[in-house]
Amino acid sequence: MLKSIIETIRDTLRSEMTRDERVFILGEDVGVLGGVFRATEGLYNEFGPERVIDAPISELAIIGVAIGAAGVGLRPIAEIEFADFIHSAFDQIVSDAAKLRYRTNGDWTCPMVIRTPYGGGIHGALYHSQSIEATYAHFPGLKIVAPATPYDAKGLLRAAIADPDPVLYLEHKKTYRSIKGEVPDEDYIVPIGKAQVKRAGSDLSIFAYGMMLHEALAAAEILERQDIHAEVVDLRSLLPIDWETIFESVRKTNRALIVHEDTYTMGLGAEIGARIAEQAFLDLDAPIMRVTGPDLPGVPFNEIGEKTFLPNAQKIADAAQRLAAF
Amino acid sequence: MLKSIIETIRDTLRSEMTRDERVFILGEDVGVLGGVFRATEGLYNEFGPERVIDAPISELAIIGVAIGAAGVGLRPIAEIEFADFIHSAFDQIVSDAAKLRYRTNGDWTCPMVIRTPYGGGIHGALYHSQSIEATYAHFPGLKIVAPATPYDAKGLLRAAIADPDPVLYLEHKKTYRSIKGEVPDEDYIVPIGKAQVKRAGSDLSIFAYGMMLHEALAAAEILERQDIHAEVVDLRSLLPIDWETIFESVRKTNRALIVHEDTYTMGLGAEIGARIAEQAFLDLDAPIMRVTGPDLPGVPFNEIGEKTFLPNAQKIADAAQRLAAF
Amino acid sequence: MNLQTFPSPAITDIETLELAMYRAMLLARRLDERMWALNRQGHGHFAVSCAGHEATGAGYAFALDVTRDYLAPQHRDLSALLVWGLTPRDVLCHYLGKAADPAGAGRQMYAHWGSRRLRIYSLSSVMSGHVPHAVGIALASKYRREDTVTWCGFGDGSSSKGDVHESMNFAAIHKLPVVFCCENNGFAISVPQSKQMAVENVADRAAGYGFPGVVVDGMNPLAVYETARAAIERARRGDGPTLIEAKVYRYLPHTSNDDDTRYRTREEVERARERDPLKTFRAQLYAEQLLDEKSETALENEIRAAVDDAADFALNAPELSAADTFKQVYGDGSG
Amino acid sequence: MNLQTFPSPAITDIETLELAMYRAMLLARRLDERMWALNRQGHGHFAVSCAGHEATGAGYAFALDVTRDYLAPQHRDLSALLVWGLTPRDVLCHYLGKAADPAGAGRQMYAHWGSRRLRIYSLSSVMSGHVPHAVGIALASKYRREDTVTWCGFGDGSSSKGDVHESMNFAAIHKLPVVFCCENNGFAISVPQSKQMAVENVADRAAGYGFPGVVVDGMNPLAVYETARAAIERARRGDGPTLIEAKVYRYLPHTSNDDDTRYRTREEVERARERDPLKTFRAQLYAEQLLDEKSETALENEIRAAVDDAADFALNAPELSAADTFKQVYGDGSG
Ligand SMILES: Cc1ncc(C[n+]2csc(CCOP(=O)(O)OP(=O)(O)O)c2C)c(N)n1
Ligand SMILES: Cc1ncc(C[n+]2csc(CCOP(=O)(O)OP(=O)(O)O)c2C)c(N)n1
Ligand SMILES: [Mg+2]
Ligand SMILES: [Mg+2]
Repeated sequence: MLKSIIETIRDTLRSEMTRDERVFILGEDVGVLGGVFRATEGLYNEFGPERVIDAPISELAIIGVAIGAAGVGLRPIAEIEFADFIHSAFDQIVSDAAKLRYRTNGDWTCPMVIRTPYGGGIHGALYHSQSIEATYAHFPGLKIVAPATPYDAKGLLRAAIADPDPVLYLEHKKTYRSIKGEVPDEDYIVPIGKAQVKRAGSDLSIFAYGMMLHEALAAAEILERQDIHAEVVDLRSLLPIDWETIFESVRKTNRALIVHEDTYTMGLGAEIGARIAEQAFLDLDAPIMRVTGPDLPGVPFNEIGEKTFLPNAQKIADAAQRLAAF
Repeated sequence: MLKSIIETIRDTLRSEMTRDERVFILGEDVGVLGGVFRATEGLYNEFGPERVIDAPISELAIIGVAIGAAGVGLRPIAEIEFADFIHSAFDQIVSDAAKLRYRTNGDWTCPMVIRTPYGGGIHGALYHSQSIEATYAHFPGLKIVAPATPYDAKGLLRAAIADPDPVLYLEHKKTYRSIKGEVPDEDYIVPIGKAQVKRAGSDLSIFAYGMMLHEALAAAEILERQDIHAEVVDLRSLLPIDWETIFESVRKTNRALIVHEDTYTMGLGAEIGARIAEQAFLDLDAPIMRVTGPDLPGVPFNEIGEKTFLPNAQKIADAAQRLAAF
Repeated sequence: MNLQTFPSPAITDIETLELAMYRAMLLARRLDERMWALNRQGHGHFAVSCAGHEATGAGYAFALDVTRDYLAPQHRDLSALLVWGLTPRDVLCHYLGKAADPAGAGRQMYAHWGSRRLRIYSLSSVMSGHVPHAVGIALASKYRREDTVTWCGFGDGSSSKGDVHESMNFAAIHKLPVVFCCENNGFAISVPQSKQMAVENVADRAAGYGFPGVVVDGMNPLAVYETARAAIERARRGDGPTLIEAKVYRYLPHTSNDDDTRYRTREEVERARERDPLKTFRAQLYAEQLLDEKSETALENEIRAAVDDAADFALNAPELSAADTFKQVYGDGSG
Repeated sequence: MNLQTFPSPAITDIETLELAMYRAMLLARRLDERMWALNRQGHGHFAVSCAGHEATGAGYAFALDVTRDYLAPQHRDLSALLVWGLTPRDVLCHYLGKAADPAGAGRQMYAHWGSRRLRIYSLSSVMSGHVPHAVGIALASKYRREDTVTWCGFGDGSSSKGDVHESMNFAAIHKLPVVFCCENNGFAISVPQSKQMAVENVADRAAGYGFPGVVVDGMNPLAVYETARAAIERARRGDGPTLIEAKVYRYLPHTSNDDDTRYRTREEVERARERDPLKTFRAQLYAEQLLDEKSETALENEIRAAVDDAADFALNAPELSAADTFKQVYGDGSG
């Protein structure tokens, strides 16, 4: 069935809640309203206020309560209304969720999912546009996924709910309704930690995820017209990252371009670039390259500012052209 | 005068508070106790409870109140008792301190310093050993410094207090009393954003900071005995990083080894490795290499666990040897 | 009421005060209506309504000393900000994210106020994030032995955040000159008060910190004024904070992106309209013969002209340039 | 006192309860003394004293149902944890960070309790970080229609954190079966209560959330027991949380790294010794003829033997291995 990402998430939540009584949802406006993006629409009526809990503005408590409930056997799905507001729960996520299993030698665990919309391009300005993956990718004990297609949205959400550890499930808000795709009705899982080659190519590899995957694919079209054959890899999992697929692609193309919307310095491109330079160095025929948001404190509200900030297909294609010509 | 780092910090705080009435200190146990590491010893008696404020356990408020006071012209120095506890103030630091100037187009600003002890090696376990620099280095609008010597401790603290923007001043707690050095009585500043070549060498470059600088220097001694000449660069400023000095060193040695105590994935070595692979690629004769803490959720309390976690001179020398031989 | 002095130099008697309040409330309402109309016409991406909060804003703004006190406002405090010196042009440039936006040259969404010149501290989108800043400003006042007061507004929803707890506790310990004002409109977007807290009054929290908490009808500007005056005077005297809870109602959806029919009935909204301060206070001014049809028409005309002018100005004002997008990361010229 | 039933199956009458409490308190104190002695001898890097908190721990631990309730303890609750099933060997292996440490195989510092088998939730070092977890456990109880209760302890210092505010508010909204217990020893390391808050009783905060707050003498185990029983029964009935504030005192420095002579006088500490629960409760047991010289000597001997055995065991127990250092990052075998 052809579905949007938001529909897919909603349907997957519904079927997982139907299958497993331990699964419940906790977050701001997730109940009666169905979420500010309508990801949970209808679930409150179907499952009732105990399984779809409208929380007060308490990100710390939303995450902290979910951690406690997960420890004693429930499967919480905490929604943070915008990724930008997860910061006040930072301590709970990195000091507790990520470290609980390790600090107790596996005695207490934290099987929970944190869903949150991230990313720019919808005039959300500094505090409704942030990419948060790089910050959390530094914390072993967590897992992070960022689906770019409806198919992966379902497969990764199911994998996240089934995972024995805390998973940050990042939803690029610009993809919610703009990206549609085939979603099988059957149960399937997209394993956490596996990337996917979305388009094969020989001249350079473009590594991307979320909304930027679609910009990268559009860039590959532009490049094709210039007779540059770009391979495009959807990372999908950001912690852990599928290094094997990345290295394999670099072995083939000898050129690596990393794309993300997040700011440049210490964005996820840093780790990807460094790993390639460390473990696939001899495969490189050119410097690694990054196309990312600039090192600014945030995405401006003003449209010109927003466009200036965000990478897009043309910016990616321009960089790729330079890289291919190196 | 020969001084320890902790003495240097104390003396510098005293002289800056004497010079400038706008400077005050706010933090847990900074007053009557003089700080859990005694960094502020004596200052309460000298400057009184209004300028050396013993705060409740409220990291968020300590930082948030400092932001407000800085905005209207004071020069707060907020102390977070251990870097591990800064996480509950994460939102205040990254959403407000780092973004205030930008979001107001320079109208409101945040000239403040956050001092905090970080790093392992003192049996502090998961929550008294963390390195936090990588997390914050992703937020434009902030500055981060990490002095490794008494000389730099003074020069960078004075630079931080004078800076028009928020500066995170990281004190490696293991260096507090173990590292001594000459500290001139005169006023001087070590500019933020400048690294320093601590030892010249030709075979490879080791980039380090904080306690790991001293381990890197010890590694260079070991390497010297094997006739490997390592150049050792003290980064000192972690945001912004002095890329010119790094690239210059790589141009000379053609090999880059990055050392930090913080965990591997998305540690600061990621950005340094990626930048080199991006902007000094043609100077590299070997893959970039990193010696860092492993990807574990924290430093264990147990001594064997702690030693297993932390990099040291021997581990650095071993890696450097492999790199030099590449 | 027992009013001797007026903190605003322009106000010398109660009649002037009432008219000035009504003017601020009406201007705020009309600007608000204009922004929502512009939004529906495709101008601007994001409207946040002040409708229902105007009496609280007008009440407290006149109770402060506009020449020296500080504001860290709630996002719906448009009426207060107009009293405080923001012009309709400022407001609409902020709404449209134009370069002339005083809050940040178009970098932030609407209702993220700020003006250093006017001592309005900058808001982010993060609910309650500004509350500790207000306490920090108050700390600076005490530190410098100034008798300035800082006003800090936030919503019922925002009161749930740890920021508010830590800030109130800190302010109480140091008896800081700050007034906390919770503008309780009964909703955090769709979440009703009953799912946000198990108490009727947020004001009850104050006792747990050691300062007074007081509930006031936030639809009555004079009641807010009086309550605010007492709290401000207490703060100025050095006796510490007060928590005021102003009971208000938000008539429009949460923002222009919200659909409030999903979580509240039209009957509820209509019932609340009976308390509309623009209705009830207007009636009071008529009864007190401070307003009549003629003067009201003149006032409406004057306001319409100001709003028209502001809309014209803002619609034609320059955008943030790509080059300026890169400015003001650091103050030392490095970014 | 009006005691009909005892939640602990091993306790059937008040005399047994009192003796069991005294035993737990004494064992905790003696273990504590041993850890500080070991620390001074160079064994172990970090001691956290329970001295002064024992009556509170013993009081509440017996009030809970050890067979099903959950504990998210305060770090000084050693006496409670001994009642709850931790053995002296467990405690000293935890203290020395040995592989047999049930809280995490030596990964955490001492007093970072945890045992899933015993339903003791894991503590980090981050003050108050565990408070929302306790609320989450209570939410799970309600979700599953279980009548288990979660006990959540924290210090006066920790009460200042936003975590506590958000947790209490959340628990109140859902009327969760959780009991919050603030063990107020008057200090957050060196910071006295007067610099932590402007109120006398943390318990006063409860009213602002909509549940009862009650102050109890934390040096009196029976008073704590009674207060805890009432709160636990209320929670079990489904009537929601209670905040208990137990007034205690910490006799030793904050930890083995602290020097408390810098911030409090010896006279103050000595004066507080008059309230030492091990002194006063012992006197009560003597007066009630539940203890005499002979039985006390036997008890002390039994405890000394247990502590000796535990020290021996722990000192000779294996360390965490380098290989095990890398385990338990993820549960799917990937790390
Ligand atoms: C920390 C945080 N969480 C969530 C949001 C999303 N959000 C924006 S406004 C709002 C409701 C605010 O309610 P309240 O404080 O009562 O103010 P009101 O809008 O009702 O005036 C929410 C949840 C946010 N901005 N910040
Ligand atoms: C969030 C946080 N900030 C600071 C610290 C450092 N610290 C450890 S214990 C402590 C004092 C705790 O006081 P209280 O809660 O009253 O417990 P007590 O030790 O007095 O029993 C502090 C400040 C910490 N562990 N966590
Ligand atoms: Mg509201
Ligand atoms: Mg205490």
